[in-house]
Amino acid sequence: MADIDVTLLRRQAEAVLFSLGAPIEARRLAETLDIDPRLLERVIDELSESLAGHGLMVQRHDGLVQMATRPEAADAVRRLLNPEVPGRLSPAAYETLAIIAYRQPITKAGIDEVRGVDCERVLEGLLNRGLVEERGRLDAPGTPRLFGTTMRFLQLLGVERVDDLPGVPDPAPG
Amino acid sequence: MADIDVTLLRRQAEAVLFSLGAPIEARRLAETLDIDPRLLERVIDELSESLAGHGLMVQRHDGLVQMATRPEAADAVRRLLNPEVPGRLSPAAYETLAIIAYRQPITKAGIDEVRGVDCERVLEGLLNRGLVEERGRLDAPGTPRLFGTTMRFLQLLGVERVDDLPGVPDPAPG
Amino acid sequence: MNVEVRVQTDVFEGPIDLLLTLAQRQQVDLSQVRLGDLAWDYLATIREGTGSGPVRSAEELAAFLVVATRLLALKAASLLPGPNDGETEEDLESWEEQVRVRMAEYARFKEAALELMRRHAEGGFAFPSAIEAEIVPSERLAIDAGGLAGAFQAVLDRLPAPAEVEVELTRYSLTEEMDAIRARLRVAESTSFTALFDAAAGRLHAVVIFLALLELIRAGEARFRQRDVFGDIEILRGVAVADG
Repeated sequence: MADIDVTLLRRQAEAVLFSLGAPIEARRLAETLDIDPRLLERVIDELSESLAGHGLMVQRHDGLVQMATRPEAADAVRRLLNPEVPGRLSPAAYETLAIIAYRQPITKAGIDEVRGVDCERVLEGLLNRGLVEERGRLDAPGTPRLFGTTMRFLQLLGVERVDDLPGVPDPAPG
Repeated sequence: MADIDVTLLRRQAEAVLFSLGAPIEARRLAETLDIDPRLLERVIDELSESLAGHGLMVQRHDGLVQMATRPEAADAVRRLLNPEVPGRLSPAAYETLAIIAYRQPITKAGIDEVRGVDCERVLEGLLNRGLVEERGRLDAPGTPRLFGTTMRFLQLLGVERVDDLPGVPDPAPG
Repeated sequence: MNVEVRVQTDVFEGPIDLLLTLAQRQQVDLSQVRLGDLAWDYLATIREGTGSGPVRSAEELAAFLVVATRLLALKAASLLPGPNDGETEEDLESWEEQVRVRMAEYARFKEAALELMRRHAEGGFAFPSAIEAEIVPSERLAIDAGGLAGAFQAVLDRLPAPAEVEVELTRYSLTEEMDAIRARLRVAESTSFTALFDAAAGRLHAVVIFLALLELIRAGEARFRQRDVFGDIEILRGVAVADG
Protein backbone atom coordinates (compact mmCIF):
# COMPACT_ATOMS: atom_id res chain seq x y z
CA MET A 1 0.00 0.00 0.00
CA ALA A 2 2.35 2.65 -1.25
CA ASP A 3 -0.31 5.25 -1.85
CA ILE A 4 -2.77 5.54 0.99
CA ASP A 5 -6.08 7.08 0.03
CA VAL A 6 -7.04 8.86 3.24
CA THR A 7 -10.22 10.18 1.67
CA LEU A 8 -11.42 6.68 0.85
CA LEU A 9 -10.44 5.53 4.35
CA ARG A 10 -12.39 8.43 5.82
CA ARG A 11 -15.47 7.40 3.83
CA GLN A 12 -15.09 3.80 4.86
CA ALA A 13 -14.67 4.73 8.50
CA GLU A 14 -17.76 6.92 8.24
CA ALA A 15 -19.79 4.13 6.68
CA VAL A 16 -18.63 1.57 9.24
CA LEU A 17 -19.38 3.83 12.21
CA PHE A 18 -22.73 4.74 10.71
CA SER A 19 -23.85 1.21 10.04
CA LEU A 20 -22.53 -0.06 13.37
CA GLY A 21 -24.37 2.55 15.38
CA ALA A 22 -22.41 1.67 18.49
CA PRO A 23 -18.98 2.37 19.96
CA ILE A 24 -16.10 0.41 18.50
CA GLU A 25 -12.55 0.05 19.74
CA ALA A 26 -10.22 2.18 17.66
CA ARG A 27 -7.90 -0.81 17.39
CA ARG A 28 -10.66 -2.90 15.86
CA LEU A 29 -11.71 -0.14 13.47
CA ALA A 30 -8.10 0.11 12.27
CA GLU A 31 -8.10 -3.63 11.68
CA THR A 32 -11.33 -3.38 9.71
CA LEU A 33 -9.85 -0.71 7.48
CA ASP A 34 -6.60 -2.65 7.35
CA ILE A 35 -4.51 0.30 8.47
CA ASP A 36 -2.10 1.21 11.25
CA PRO A 37 -3.77 2.54 14.42
CA ARG A 38 -1.69 5.71 14.12
CA LEU A 39 -3.09 6.35 10.66
CA LEU A 40 -6.58 5.76 12.01
CA GLU A 41 -6.13 8.72 14.32
CA ARG A 42 -5.59 10.90 11.25
CA VAL A 43 -8.52 9.33 9.41
CA ILE A 44 -10.84 10.02 12.35
CA ASP A 45 -9.51 13.56 12.64
CA GLU A 46 -10.40 14.11 8.98
CA LEU A 47 -13.79 12.51 9.42
CA SER A 48 -14.48 14.73 12.40
CA GLU A 49 -13.56 17.80 10.34
CA SER A 50 -15.64 16.69 7.36
CA LEU A 51 -18.66 16.41 9.64
CA ALA A 52 -18.43 20.02 10.76
CA GLY A 53 -21.74 21.62 9.88
CA HIS A 54 -23.49 18.24 9.79
CA GLY A 55 -26.06 16.72 12.10
CA LEU A 56 -23.65 13.95 13.03
CA MET A 57 -20.32 13.88 14.78
CA VAL A 58 -17.63 11.46 15.87
CA GLN A 59 -17.14 10.88 19.55
CA ARG A 60 -13.90 9.49 20.95
CA HIS A 61 -13.28 8.30 24.45
CA ASP A 62 -11.04 5.81 26.16
CA GLY A 63 -9.96 4.06 22.96
CA LEU A 64 -13.52 3.93 21.64
CA VAL A 65 -14.99 5.69 18.61
CA GLN A 66 -18.64 6.16 17.73
CA MET A 67 -20.87 8.22 15.50
CA ALA A 68 -23.61 10.20 17.19
CA THR A 69 -26.11 12.95 16.55
CA ARG A 70 -25.22 16.52 17.41
CA PRO A 71 -27.03 18.14 20.30
CA GLU A 72 -28.67 20.85 18.16
CA ALA A 73 -30.56 18.09 16.37
CA ALA A 74 -31.44 16.21 19.53
CA ASP A 75 -34.89 17.74 19.90
CA ALA A 76 -35.97 16.59 16.46
CA VAL A 77 -34.68 13.09 17.17
CA ARG A 78 -36.56 12.97 20.44
CA ARG A 79 -39.72 14.30 18.86
CA LEU A 80 -39.69 11.43 16.41
CA LEU A 81 -38.46 8.60 18.55
CA ASN A 82 -40.39 9.88 21.50
CA PRO A 83 -38.36 8.24 24.24
CA GLU A 84 -38.23 11.23 26.58
CA VAL A 85 -37.96 9.89 30.10
CA PRO A 86 -37.27 12.91 32.22
CA GLY A 87 -34.42 12.37 34.63
CA ARG A 88 -32.51 14.64 36.92
CA LEU A 89 -29.20 14.40 38.67
CA SER A 90 -28.96 15.44 42.30
CA PRO A 91 -26.40 18.11 43.13
CA ALA A 92 -24.30 15.39 44.77
CA ALA A 93 -24.46 13.27 41.61
CA TYR A 94 -23.58 16.28 39.51
CA GLU A 95 -20.59 17.04 41.67
CA THR A 96 -19.41 13.42 41.65
CA LEU A 97 -19.84 13.23 37.89
CA ALA A 98 -17.79 16.40 37.52
CA ILE A 99 -14.98 15.02 39.67
CA ILE A 100 -14.90 11.79 37.68
CA ALA A 101 -15.07 13.62 34.36
CA TYR A 102 -12.15 15.91 35.14
CA ARG A 103 -10.01 13.47 37.13
CA GLN A 104 -10.62 10.14 35.40
CA PRO A 105 -9.57 7.47 35.98
CA ILE A 106 -10.11 7.92 39.71
CA THR A 107 -10.78 5.58 42.65
CA LYS A 108 -13.77 5.86 44.93
CA ALA A 109 -11.40 6.88 47.73
CA GLY A 110 -10.15 9.62 45.44
CA ILE A 111 -13.67 10.92 44.88
CA ASP A 112 -14.51 10.67 48.59
CA GLU A 113 -11.40 12.64 49.43
CA VAL A 114 -12.25 15.46 47.08
CA ARG A 115 -15.92 15.60 48.06
CA GLY A 116 -15.19 15.03 51.75
CA VAL A 117 -18.07 12.54 52.06
CA ASP A 118 -18.70 8.93 51.20
CA CYS A 119 -19.92 8.66 47.60
CA GLU A 120 -20.93 5.00 47.58
CA ARG A 121 -24.56 5.52 46.76
CA VAL A 122 -24.11 8.42 44.38
CA LEU A 123 -21.47 6.48 42.50
CA GLU A 124 -23.75 3.48 42.23
CA GLY A 125 -26.47 5.68 40.76
CA LEU A 126 -24.10 7.02 38.13
CA LEU A 127 -22.97 3.48 37.29
CA ASN A 128 -26.58 2.33 36.91
CA ARG A 129 -27.40 5.22 34.63
CA GLY A 130 -24.47 4.32 32.42
CA LEU A 131 -22.80 7.68 32.91
CA VAL A 132 -19.80 6.20 34.70
CA GLU A 133 -18.09 2.84 34.35
CA GLU A 134 -15.29 0.84 35.89
CA ARG A 135 -12.02 1.43 34.15
CA GLY A 136 -9.70 -1.26 35.52
CA ARG A 137 -7.94 -1.23 38.87
CA LEU A 138 -5.27 0.91 40.45
CA ASP A 139 -1.91 -0.78 40.95
CA ALA A 140 -1.79 -0.05 44.67
CA PRO A 141 -2.52 -1.90 47.95
CA GLY A 142 -6.03 -3.35 47.76
CA THR A 143 -6.09 -2.70 43.97
CA PRO A 144 -9.07 -0.35 44.22
CA ARG A 145 -11.39 0.02 41.21
CA LEU A 146 -10.92 2.99 38.93
CA PHE A 147 -13.85 4.89 37.45
CA GLY A 148 -14.28 6.97 34.33
CA THR A 149 -17.08 8.48 32.28
CA THR A 150 -18.81 6.64 29.42
CA MET A 151 -19.72 7.31 25.79
CA ARG A 152 -23.26 7.87 27.00
CA PHE A 153 -21.97 10.67 29.18
CA LEU A 154 -20.47 12.33 26.09
CA GLN A 155 -23.72 11.72 24.27
CA LEU A 156 -25.83 13.43 26.91
CA LEU A 157 -23.36 16.24 27.09
CA GLY A 158 -23.22 16.56 23.31
CA VAL A 159 -19.46 16.90 23.02
CA GLU A 160 -17.03 14.92 20.91
CA ARG A 161 -14.37 14.28 23.54
CA VAL A 162 -13.82 14.79 27.26
CA ASP A 163 -11.14 17.31 26.29
CA ASP A 164 -13.91 19.46 24.84
CA LEU A 165 -15.33 20.07 28.32
CA PRO A 166 -15.02 23.71 29.26
CA GLY A 167 -12.41 25.12 31.61
CA VAL A 168 -10.72 21.92 32.69
CA PRO A 169 -8.80 22.79 35.86
CA ASP A 170 -5.17 21.71 36.06
CA PRO A 171 -4.66 18.12 37.10
CA ALA A 172 -4.34 17.66 40.84
CA PRO A 173 -0.73 17.39 42.01
CA GLY A 174 -1.39 14.05 43.76
CA MET B 1 -41.33 31.05 11.16
CA ALA B 2 -40.27 34.05 9.19
CA ASP B 3 -36.69 33.02 8.69
CA ILE B 4 -36.28 29.36 7.90
CA ASP B 5 -32.87 27.96 8.71
CA VAL B 6 -32.47 25.31 6.01
CA THR B 7 -29.01 24.40 7.26
CA LEU B 8 -30.33 23.60 10.71
CA LEU B 9 -33.17 21.60 9.17
CA ARG B 10 -30.68 19.69 7.07
CA ARG B 11 -28.69 18.80 10.19
CA GLN B 12 -31.81 17.76 12.03
CA ALA B 13 -32.96 15.60 9.12
CA GLU B 14 -29.55 13.95 9.03
CA ALA B 15 -29.60 13.24 12.77
CA VAL B 16 -33.13 11.87 12.59
CA LEU B 17 -32.40 9.61 9.63
CA PHE B 18 -29.26 8.28 11.32
CA SER B 19 -31.04 7.62 14.60
CA LEU B 20 -33.97 5.95 12.95
CA GLY B 21 -31.97 3.42 10.95
CA ALA B 22 -34.97 2.65 8.76
CA PRO B 23 -36.91 4.31 5.96
CA ILE B 24 -39.31 7.05 7.01
CA GLU B 25 -42.17 8.57 5.08
CA ALA B 26 -41.22 12.02 3.84
CA ARG B 27 -44.54 13.28 5.17
CA ARG B 28 -43.71 12.07 8.66
CA LEU B 29 -40.19 13.48 8.51
CA ALA B 30 -41.63 16.86 7.55
CA GLU B 31 -43.93 16.66 10.57
CA THR B 32 -41.03 15.80 12.83
CA LEU B 33 -39.12 18.83 11.61
CA ASP B 34 -42.30 20.86 11.77
CA ILE B 35 -42.04 22.02 8.16
CA ASP B 36 -44.01 21.91 4.94
CA PRO B 37 -43.47 18.74 2.83
CA ARG B 38 -42.41 20.91 -0.10
CA LEU B 39 -39.67 22.47 1.99
CA LEU B 40 -38.59 18.99 3.07
CA GLU B 41 -37.80 18.18 -0.55
CA ARG B 42 -35.33 21.06 -0.55
CA VAL B 43 -33.89 20.04 2.80
CA ILE B 44 -33.29 16.49 1.58
CA ASP B 45 -31.78 17.80 -1.65
CA GLU B 46 -29.35 19.85 0.41
CA LEU B 47 -28.57 16.92 2.68
CA SER B 48 -27.88 14.77 -0.35
CA GLU B 49 -25.52 17.40 -1.74
CA SER B 50 -23.76 17.90 1.58
CA LEU B 51 -23.00 14.19 1.66
CA ALA B 52 -21.14 14.25 -1.65
CA GLY B 53 -17.65 12.94 -0.99
CA HIS B 54 -18.83 11.22 2.19
CA GLY B 55 -19.29 7.55 2.99
CA LEU B 56 -23.02 8.10 3.40
CA MET B 57 -25.91 9.03 1.11
CA VAL B 58 -29.64 9.61 1.14
CA GLN B 59 -31.92 7.14 -0.59
CA ARG B 60 -35.36 8.22 -1.76
CA HIS B 61 -38.08 6.10 -3.20
CA ASP B 62 -41.84 6.22 -3.34
CA GLY B 63 -42.26 8.87 -0.68
CA LEU B 64 -39.73 7.25 1.63
CA VAL B 65 -36.37 8.60 2.75
CA GLN B 66 -33.49 6.72 4.31
CA MET B 67 -29.81 7.22 4.94
CA ALA B 68 -27.37 4.48 3.96
CA THR B 69 -23.71 3.82 3.37
CA ARG B 70 -22.20 4.33 -0.07
CA PRO B 71 -21.30 1.27 -2.16
CA GLU B 72 -17.56 2.05 -2.18
CA ALA B 73 -17.54 1.43 1.56
CA ALA B 74 -19.53 -1.81 1.34
CA ASP B 75 -16.48 -4.04 1.68
CA ALA B 76 -15.35 -2.40 4.91
CA VAL B 77 -18.84 -2.62 6.39
CA ARG B 78 -19.15 -6.26 5.43
CA ARG B 79 -15.74 -7.07 6.89
CA LEU B 80 -16.79 -5.74 10.26
CA LEU B 81 -20.49 -6.42 10.50
CA ASN B 82 -21.03 -9.19 8.03
CA PRO B 83 -24.61 -8.07 7.46
CA GLU B 84 -27.03 -10.28 5.63
CA VAL B 85 -26.98 -9.44 1.94
CA PRO B 86 -29.40 -10.69 -0.72
CA GLY B 87 -28.10 -13.76 -2.53
CA ARG B 88 -27.94 -14.13 -6.27
CA LEU B 89 -31.13 -14.26 -8.27
CA SER B 90 -32.06 -16.28 -11.31
CA PRO B 91 -31.80 -14.59 -14.73
CA ALA B 92 -35.61 -14.56 -14.91
CA ALA B 93 -35.75 -12.75 -11.56
CA TYR B 94 -33.27 -10.07 -12.69
CA GLU B 95 -35.31 -9.60 -15.84
CA THR B 96 -38.55 -9.23 -13.91
CA LEU B 97 -36.85 -6.92 -11.44
CA ALA B 98 -35.57 -4.74 -14.27
CA ILE B 99 -39.03 -4.48 -15.82
CA ILE B 100 -40.59 -3.53 -12.49
CA ALA B 101 -37.78 -1.06 -11.70
CA TYR B 102 -38.10 0.80 -14.98
CA ARG B 103 -41.86 0.60 -15.42
CA GLN B 104 -43.15 0.89 -11.87
CA PRO B 105 -45.88 0.83 -10.85
CA ILE B 106 -46.78 -2.06 -13.11
CA THR B 107 -49.33 -4.88 -12.98
CA LYS B 108 -48.42 -8.53 -13.21
CA ALA B 109 -50.11 -8.62 -16.62
CA GLY B 110 -47.84 -5.78 -17.70
CA ILE B 111 -44.75 -7.70 -16.65
CA ASP B 112 -45.99 -10.88 -18.33
CA GLU B 113 -46.57 -8.98 -21.54
CA VAL B 114 -43.03 -7.63 -21.70
CA ARG B 115 -41.40 -10.91 -20.73
CA GLY B 116 -43.79 -13.01 -22.79
CA VAL B 117 -44.16 -15.58 -20.00
CA ASP B 118 -46.09 -15.94 -16.80
CA CYS B 119 -44.12 -14.37 -13.94
CA GLU B 120 -46.23 -15.57 -11.03
CA ARG B 121 -43.51 -17.54 -9.30
CA VAL B 122 -40.67 -15.17 -10.03
CA LEU B 123 -42.72 -12.25 -8.78
CA GLU B 124 -43.53 -14.12 -5.60
CA GLY B 125 -39.84 -14.73 -5.00
CA LEU B 126 -39.05 -11.04 -5.40
CA LEU B 127 -41.88 -10.12 -3.03
CA ASN B 128 -40.59 -12.58 -0.44
CA ARG B 129 -37.09 -11.18 -0.71
CA GLY B 130 -38.43 -7.70 -0.08
CA LEU B 131 -37.06 -6.36 -3.35
CA VAL B 132 -40.54 -5.71 -4.74
CA GLU B 133 -43.76 -4.72 -3.02
CA GLU B 134 -47.39 -4.09 -3.79
CA ARG B 135 -48.06 -0.50 -4.64
CA GLY B 136 -51.84 -0.18 -4.59
CA ARG B 137 -54.20 -1.25 -7.34
CA LEU B 138 -54.81 -0.12 -10.88
CA ASP B 139 -58.06 1.73 -11.48
CA ALA B 140 -59.18 -0.62 -14.25
CA PRO B 141 -61.49 -3.61 -14.62
CA GLY B 142 -60.53 -6.19 -12.03
CA THR B 143 -58.42 -3.55 -10.20
CA PRO B 144 -55.24 -5.57 -10.59
CA ARG B 145 -52.42 -5.12 -8.07
CA LEU B 146 -49.60 -2.79 -8.94
CA PHE B 147 -45.98 -3.58 -8.09
CA GLY B 148 -42.92 -1.46 -7.50
CA THR B 149 -39.40 -1.83 -6.15
CA THR B 150 -38.47 -1.27 -2.51
CA MET B 151 -35.81 0.58 -0.52
CA ARG B 152 -34.10 -2.77 -0.16
CA PHE B 153 -33.80 -2.90 -3.92
CA LEU B 154 -31.98 0.45 -3.85
CA GLN B 155 -29.70 -0.97 -1.17
CA LEU B 156 -28.99 -4.01 -3.27
CA LEU B 157 -27.74 -1.76 -6.06
CA GLY B 158 -26.20 0.96 -3.90
CA VAL B 159 -27.94 3.87 -5.62
CA GLU B 160 -29.76 6.87 -4.18
CA ARG B 161 -32.81 6.70 -6.40
CA VAL B 162 -34.23 4.49 -9.10
CA ASP B 163 -33.46 7.31 -11.55
CA ASP B 164 -29.77 6.73 -10.88
CA LEU B 165 -29.92 3.30 -12.47
CA PRO B 166 -28.04 3.24 -15.74
CA GLY B 167 -29.65 3.00 -19.16
CA VAL B 168 -33.26 3.50 -18.23
CA PRO B 169 -35.25 2.34 -21.24
CA ASP B 170 -37.61 4.87 -22.76
CA PRO B 171 -41.11 4.75 -21.36
CA ALA B 172 -43.34 2.39 -23.25
CA PRO B 173 -45.48 4.28 -25.74
CA GLY B 174 -48.62 2.52 -24.53
CA MET C 1 -37.82 -21.58 -18.86
CA ASN C 2 -36.88 -24.56 -16.80
CA VAL C 3 -36.84 -27.06 -19.62
CA GLU C 4 -34.08 -26.63 -22.13
CA VAL C 5 -35.46 -27.19 -25.60
CA ARG C 6 -32.58 -27.62 -28.00
CA VAL C 7 -33.18 -26.97 -31.66
CA GLN C 8 -31.19 -27.89 -34.75
CA THR C 9 -31.38 -25.78 -37.88
CA ASP C 10 -29.02 -24.96 -40.72
CA VAL C 11 -27.99 -21.67 -39.20
CA PHE C 12 -28.28 -22.37 -35.51
CA GLU C 13 -27.90 -25.19 -33.02
CA GLY C 14 -28.63 -24.81 -29.33
CA PRO C 15 -31.25 -23.73 -26.80
CA ILE C 16 -34.31 -22.10 -28.31
CA ASP C 17 -33.99 -19.20 -25.84
CA LEU C 18 -30.61 -18.34 -27.25
CA LEU C 19 -32.00 -18.48 -30.76
CA LEU C 20 -34.58 -15.87 -29.83
CA THR C 21 -31.95 -13.62 -28.26
CA LEU C 22 -29.67 -13.87 -31.27
CA ALA C 23 -32.54 -13.27 -33.66
CA GLN C 24 -33.47 -10.15 -31.73
CA ARG C 25 -29.91 -8.91 -32.08
CA GLN C 26 -30.13 -9.81 -35.76
CA GLN C 27 -27.21 -12.20 -35.33
CA VAL C 28 -29.19 -15.04 -36.80
CA ASP C 29 -31.06 -14.73 -40.07
CA LEU C 30 -34.51 -16.06 -39.29
CA SER C 31 -35.42 -16.27 -42.95
CA GLN C 32 -33.07 -19.27 -43.05
CA VAL C 33 -34.91 -21.03 -40.21
CA ARG C 34 -37.95 -23.21 -40.81
CA LEU C 35 -40.15 -22.70 -37.80
CA GLY C 36 -41.77 -26.05 -38.37
CA ASP C 37 -38.43 -27.66 -37.52
CA LEU C 38 -38.49 -25.95 -34.15
CA ALA C 39 -41.87 -27.46 -33.34
CA TRP C 40 -40.54 -30.90 -34.23
CA ASP C 41 -37.53 -30.40 -32.01
CA TYR C 42 -39.81 -29.42 -29.16
CA LEU C 43 -42.00 -32.47 -29.60
CA ALA C 44 -38.88 -34.61 -29.72
CA THR C 45 -37.70 -33.15 -26.43
CA ILE C 46 -41.01 -34.02 -24.84
CA ARG C 47 -40.95 -37.59 -26.12
CA GLU C 48 -37.38 -38.21 -24.98
CA GLY C 49 -38.21 -36.99 -21.51
CA THR C 50 -34.85 -35.85 -20.22
CA GLY C 51 -34.27 -37.01 -16.65
CA SER C 52 -37.43 -35.85 -14.95
CA GLY C 53 -39.63 -37.79 -17.34
CA PRO C 54 -41.80 -36.89 -20.27
CA VAL C 55 -44.44 -35.02 -18.28
CA ARG C 56 -44.26 -31.29 -18.90
CA SER C 57 -46.13 -28.69 -16.94
CA ALA C 58 -48.50 -26.29 -18.60
CA GLU C 59 -46.15 -23.54 -17.53
CA GLU C 60 -43.28 -25.02 -19.51
CA LEU C 61 -45.46 -25.54 -22.52
CA ALA C 62 -46.59 -21.94 -22.32
CA ALA C 63 -42.99 -20.80 -22.05
CA PHE C 64 -42.09 -22.66 -25.23
CA LEU C 65 -45.12 -21.30 -27.04
CA VAL C 66 -44.21 -17.76 -26.07
CA VAL C 67 -40.68 -18.09 -27.40
CA ALA C 68 -41.94 -19.78 -30.54
CA THR C 69 -44.57 -17.07 -31.04
CA ARG C 70 -41.95 -14.39 -30.71
CA LEU C 71 -39.79 -16.12 -33.25
CA LEU C 72 -42.79 -16.40 -35.53
CA ALA C 73 -43.60 -12.71 -35.12
CA LEU C 74 -40.01 -11.77 -35.81
CA LYS C 75 -39.87 -13.95 -38.85
CA ALA C 76 -43.17 -12.62 -40.11
CA ALA C 77 -41.95 -9.07 -39.66
CA SER C 78 -38.77 -9.81 -41.59
CA LEU C 79 -40.73 -11.43 -44.43
CA LEU C 80 -43.23 -8.61 -44.75
CA PRO C 81 -43.74 -7.24 -48.23
CA GLY C 82 -42.31 -3.88 -49.22
CA PRO C 83 -44.14 -0.55 -48.79
CA ASN C 84 -45.69 -0.41 -52.33
CA ASP C 85 -47.89 -3.50 -52.03
CA GLY C 86 -51.51 -2.46 -52.06
CA GLU C 87 -53.98 -0.88 -49.68
CA THR C 88 -53.27 -2.67 -46.37
CA GLU C 89 -49.87 -1.09 -46.50
CA GLU C 90 -50.34 1.20 -43.51
CA ASP C 91 -51.79 -1.53 -41.27
CA LEU C 92 -48.96 -3.80 -42.08
CA GLU C 93 -46.43 -1.10 -41.46
CA SER C 94 -47.85 -0.27 -38.07
CA TRP C 95 -48.04 -3.95 -37.19
CA GLU C 96 -44.44 -4.44 -38.19
CA GLU C 97 -43.47 -1.39 -36.20
CA GLN C 98 -45.30 -2.69 -33.16
CA VAL C 99 -43.50 -5.98 -33.30
CA ARG C 100 -40.15 -4.30 -33.65
CA VAL C 101 -40.84 -1.95 -30.73
CA ARG C 102 -41.95 -4.84 -28.56
CA MET C 103 -38.88 -6.85 -29.40
CA ALA C 104 -36.56 -3.91 -28.92
CA GLU C 105 -38.14 -3.19 -25.56
CA TYR C 106 -37.68 -6.74 -24.40
CA ALA C 107 -34.10 -6.70 -25.55
CA ARG C 108 -33.42 -3.55 -23.56
CA PHE C 109 -34.87 -5.09 -20.43
CA LYS C 110 -32.65 -8.10 -20.96
CA GLU C 111 -29.68 -5.73 -21.07
CA ALA C 112 -30.90 -3.92 -17.99
CA ALA C 113 -31.30 -7.26 -16.21
CA LEU C 114 -27.69 -8.13 -17.02
CA GLU C 115 -26.61 -4.79 -15.58
CA LEU C 116 -28.58 -5.46 -12.38
CA MET C 117 -26.99 -8.89 -12.12
CA ARG C 118 -23.52 -7.42 -12.63
CA ARG C 119 -24.05 -4.77 -9.98
CA HIS C 120 -25.45 -7.26 -7.54
CA ALA C 121 -22.47 -9.54 -8.07
CA GLU C 122 -20.09 -6.63 -7.49
CA GLY C 123 -21.51 -6.31 -3.98
CA GLY C 124 -21.68 -2.53 -3.86
CA PHE C 125 -24.48 -2.65 -1.32
CA ALA C 126 -25.77 0.26 0.70
CA PHE C 127 -26.33 -0.45 4.37
CA PRO C 128 -28.67 1.34 6.73
CA SER C 129 -27.64 2.27 10.25
CA ALA C 130 -28.29 -0.39 12.85
CA ILE C 131 -28.53 1.91 15.73
CA GLU C 132 -28.32 0.87 19.37
CA ALA C 133 -30.94 2.49 21.53
CA GLU C 134 -28.19 3.92 23.71
CA ILE C 135 -26.94 6.21 20.99
CA VAL C 136 -30.23 8.02 21.12
CA PRO C 137 -30.52 9.40 24.62
CA SER C 138 -33.65 7.86 26.05
CA GLU C 139 -33.42 9.87 29.21
CA ARG C 140 -33.83 13.58 29.00
CA LEU C 141 -30.84 14.17 31.22
CA ALA C 142 -29.75 17.62 30.35
CA ILE C 143 -26.17 17.65 31.52
CA ASP C 144 -24.75 21.04 30.81
CA ALA C 145 -21.03 21.16 30.19
CA GLY C 146 -20.72 24.60 31.75
CA GLY C 147 -22.59 23.48 34.84
CA LEU C 148 -20.36 20.48 35.17
CA ALA C 149 -17.26 22.64 35.06
CA GLY C 150 -18.85 24.93 37.67
CA ALA C 151 -19.60 22.01 39.95
CA PHE C 152 -16.02 20.87 39.80
CA GLN C 153 -14.69 24.35 40.44
CA ALA C 154 -16.92 24.58 43.52
CA VAL C 155 -15.46 21.34 44.85
CA LEU C 156 -11.95 22.63 44.31
CA ASP C 157 -12.78 25.90 46.04
CA ARG C 158 -13.92 23.99 49.10
CA LEU C 159 -10.58 22.30 49.50
CA PRO C 160 -7.79 24.10 51.38
CA ALA C 161 -5.12 25.37 49.05
CA PRO C 162 -2.38 22.75 48.64
CA ALA C 163 0.36 25.33 49.45
CA GLU C 164 -0.87 25.77 53.07
CA VAL C 165 -0.74 22.08 53.73
CA GLU C 166 2.87 21.96 52.68
CA VAL C 167 3.82 24.76 55.11
CA GLU C 168 2.22 22.81 57.99
CA LEU C 169 4.24 19.74 57.16
CA THR C 170 7.58 21.49 56.99
CA ARG C 171 6.95 23.11 60.37
CA TYR C 172 7.12 19.73 62.06
CA SER C 173 10.52 18.63 60.91
CA LEU C 174 12.10 15.76 62.83
CA THR C 175 15.60 17.29 62.80
CA GLU C 176 14.30 20.59 64.12
CA GLU C 177 12.59 18.86 67.02
CA MET C 178 15.76 16.86 67.76
CA ASP C 179 17.74 20.10 67.83
CA ALA C 180 15.20 21.60 70.22
CA ILE C 181 15.58 18.70 72.68
CA ARG C 182 19.38 18.84 72.34
CA ALA C 183 19.28 22.54 73.18
CA ARG C 184 17.22 21.82 76.32
CA LEU C 185 19.67 19.17 77.47
CA ARG C 186 22.60 21.48 76.92
CA VAL C 187 21.04 24.03 79.28
CA ALA C 188 19.96 21.49 81.90
CA GLU C 189 21.22 17.95 82.48
CA SER C 190 17.68 16.67 82.75
CA THR C 191 14.16 17.69 81.87
CA SER C 192 10.67 16.33 82.49
CA PHE C 193 9.13 14.18 79.77
CA THR C 194 5.80 16.05 79.83
CA ALA C 195 7.57 19.40 79.68
CA LEU C 196 8.97 18.39 76.31
CA PHE C 197 5.42 18.50 74.91
CA ASP C 198 4.40 21.85 76.36
CA ALA C 199 5.20 23.53 73.06
CA ALA C 200 3.30 20.95 70.96
CA ALA C 201 0.83 22.75 68.67
CA GLY C 202 -1.26 19.63 68.07
CA ARG C 203 -1.35 15.93 67.85
CA LEU C 204 0.86 15.75 64.81
CA HIS C 205 3.44 18.06 66.41
CA ALA C 206 3.43 15.89 69.55
CA VAL C 207 4.07 12.79 67.49
CA VAL C 208 7.03 14.42 65.79
CA ILE C 209 8.49 15.51 69.16
CA PHE C 210 8.11 11.97 70.49
CA LEU C 211 9.79 10.55 67.38
CA ALA C 212 12.64 13.06 67.81
CA LEU C 213 13.09 11.92 71.42
CA LEU C 214 13.16 8.25 70.42
CA GLU C 215 15.73 9.07 67.78
CA LEU C 216 17.98 10.80 70.33
CA ILE C 217 17.66 7.88 72.77
CA ARG C 218 18.56 5.46 70.00
CA ALA C 219 21.62 7.55 69.16
CA GLY C 220 22.67 7.70 72.83
CA GLU C 221 22.29 11.46 73.05
CA ALA C 222 19.52 11.08 75.65
CA ARG C 223 18.49 8.65 78.36
CA PHE C 224 15.35 8.32 80.44
CA ARG C 225 14.60 7.41 84.01
CA GLN C 226 11.38 6.84 86.01
CA ARG C 227 11.75 6.96 89.80
CA ASP C 228 8.33 5.51 90.71
CA VAL C 229 5.66 3.70 88.76
CA PHE C 230 3.25 6.58 88.32
CA GLY C 231 5.82 9.33 88.53
CA ASP C 232 7.00 11.61 85.75
CA ILE C 233 9.57 10.31 83.32
CA GLU C 234 12.87 12.14 83.45
CA ILE C 235 14.90 12.79 80.32
CA LEU C 236 18.67 12.96 80.92
CA ARG C 237 21.57 14.16 78.80
CA GLY C 238 23.25 11.19 77.11
CA VAL C 239 26.90 10.28 76.76
CA ALA C 240 27.20 10.74 73.05
CA VAL C 241 26.56 14.44 72.91
CA ALA C 242 26.51 15.94 69.49
CA ASP C 243 27.96 19.37 69.41
CA GLY C 244 26.77 22.31 67.37
